[in-house]
Amino acid sequence: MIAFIWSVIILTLIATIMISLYGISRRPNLVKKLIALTIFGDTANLLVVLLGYRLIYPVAPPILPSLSKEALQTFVKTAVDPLPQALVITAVVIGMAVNVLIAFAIVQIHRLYGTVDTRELSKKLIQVEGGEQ
Amino acid sequence: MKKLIPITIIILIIFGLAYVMSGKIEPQENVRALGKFYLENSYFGDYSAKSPEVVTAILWDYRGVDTLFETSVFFLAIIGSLTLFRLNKKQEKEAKERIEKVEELTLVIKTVTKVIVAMILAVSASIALHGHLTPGGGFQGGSALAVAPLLIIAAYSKYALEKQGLDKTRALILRSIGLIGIALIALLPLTKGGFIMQNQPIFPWLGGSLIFYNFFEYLAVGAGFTAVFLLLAIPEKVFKKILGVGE
Amino acid sequence: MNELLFYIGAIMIIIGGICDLFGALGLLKFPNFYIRLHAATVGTIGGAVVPLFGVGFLALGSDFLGGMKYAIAGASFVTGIIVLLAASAGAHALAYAAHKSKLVKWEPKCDHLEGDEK
Amino acid sequence: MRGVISTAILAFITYIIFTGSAKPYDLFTGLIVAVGVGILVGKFLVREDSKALNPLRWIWAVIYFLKYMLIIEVKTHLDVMKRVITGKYNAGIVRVPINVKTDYAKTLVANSITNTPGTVVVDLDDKYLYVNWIDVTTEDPEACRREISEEFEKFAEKIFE
Repeated sequence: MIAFIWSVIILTLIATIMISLYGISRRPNLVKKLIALTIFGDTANLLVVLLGYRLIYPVAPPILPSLSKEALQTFVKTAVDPLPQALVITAVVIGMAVNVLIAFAIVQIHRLYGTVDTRELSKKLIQVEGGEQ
Repeated sequence: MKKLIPITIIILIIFGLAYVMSGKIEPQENVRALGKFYLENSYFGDYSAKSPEVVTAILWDYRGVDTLFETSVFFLAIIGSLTLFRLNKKQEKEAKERIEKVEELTLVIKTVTKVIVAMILAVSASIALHGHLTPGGGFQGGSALAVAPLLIIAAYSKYALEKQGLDKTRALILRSIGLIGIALIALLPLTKGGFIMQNQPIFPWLGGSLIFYNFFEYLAVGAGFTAVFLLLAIPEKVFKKILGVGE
Repeated sequence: MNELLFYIGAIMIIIGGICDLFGALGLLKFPNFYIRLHAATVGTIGGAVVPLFGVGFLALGSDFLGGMKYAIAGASFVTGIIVLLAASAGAHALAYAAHKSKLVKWEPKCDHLEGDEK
Repeated sequence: MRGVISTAILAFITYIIFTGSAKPYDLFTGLIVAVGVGILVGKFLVREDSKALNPLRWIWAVIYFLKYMLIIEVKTHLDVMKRVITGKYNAGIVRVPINVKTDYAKTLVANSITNTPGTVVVDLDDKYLYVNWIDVTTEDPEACRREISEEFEKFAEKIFE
């Protein structure tokens, strides 16, 4: 039963990644593309954190409860894996940086061309290039 | 109704595959060897980082150089955004002047904003300064801190914030102070024969120099976001006039 | 005492789930923005503030968390109070903006604000 | 230096509750942060320190909070849930006179009205609140006041005036 729930969670996350990939590639609106990209990043991070989880009871966060050698024994037996969490913090920060940059680019595109639809944008870009020649 | 069909198919596929898979995979019950090494060594072992919070220990000590470059990526992104919206001195002055009467929100929202800003400042400082004891740390605290100027921009206006002395230049100066602080503390262990970004037991009961990393990162992230928000808050009308794009 | 706190917290979280369900139903069922706003209030107060307080009580009643239980409880209480203050201001701002922009078409029984603005 | 002390106390209490421990380190950093927050935003928050530090007002605030969460919210939540099931509504925007004068008292009344499902404050000026009410039973301002905001105003006067 636990293995079943575990695989349902993993498969759900993979399905979410597929849906967000569809959103990135097939939606014409740039803002919707950005939203899909955010969902993609967050789901990937959740998947990585899930790999560090331990399916035991009780499970503890990776913080020493008290500063004694006896506490360390039970701590190592119950705590979750800290490495994926540390990596995910790095990934979250970099994902946020990328999002800020993309959001600024989209705002600037909207100010310059008045649209965020890729189809209309390509038409306008062709017009601009034609005007310069 | 039309949307329900693909959703049903996806759910059926997930449960079917999970039923097939469940006999074959083992749920994660043990930590990997590297994770166990970090858990055992973070405070007591031979390779101690002197921090009871294992994630922070990995972040600022074991894999400190990772974090250093992550911070630099983040600030390169902010610099990139500032470059996209670059204004020269005259244009910046123009953007700072009120063009017309700015419409502000109602009394209720303004009063609530005041109280919430005071609470958010306290909460974000708590998140940042306890990064070596509880989940959280510099980046999380800084993100929470950046909510305060964002709320003020939304409820009053960008001009109110600039009138009180927090404009883009000051925010960038604060950010630079934070970055320089991180760099100095990262180089400090080299003078004592350690490796770069090693945790120093300056104040042993505070988890060493972790608290300084967290504090400077808090300052840098909060101020960097504030600069970004101040740029985003320039009204579109003003910006179009500056860029020379037609109405 | 711990048991009592634990059960109070669990019941509050369940209440929060029920309120969220009703809020979502209301958002789907009601016809226009102003009436949907009332359903959204059910989702923010009953569906966010009450379960946050519930998490606080539940953490206070769970001994296996050790020293962390006060941190978890305190964080959820402070977050609950901030949400309690901010949610009402947010709903008010939405209603104010919608009425100002006159984008929503509806047939109210009476609209004194529009009469007074003219 | 008006408002620094009361804002610092608010920030200090928030800090300690959020941290969830009272070791010397927490108290020390909390004190520094609280004083910093007080100097930064204190002058915008509080007009009279003596009013903000009056314990009687705080007791009334606690009593009001308990009564609000336990009785008033429960009643209105049940009412709106019933409406979600039946789908009946009779909405409109009514004028409600308001008697309290200070900013905080007005905010408390308006927030209390908005936080109860079924009523949302749309706009306010010096004399009136404009309330979007899900079930308009009367259009007379005084009767509306009795239905919607009388109880909140009573407490707001005790707490903030």
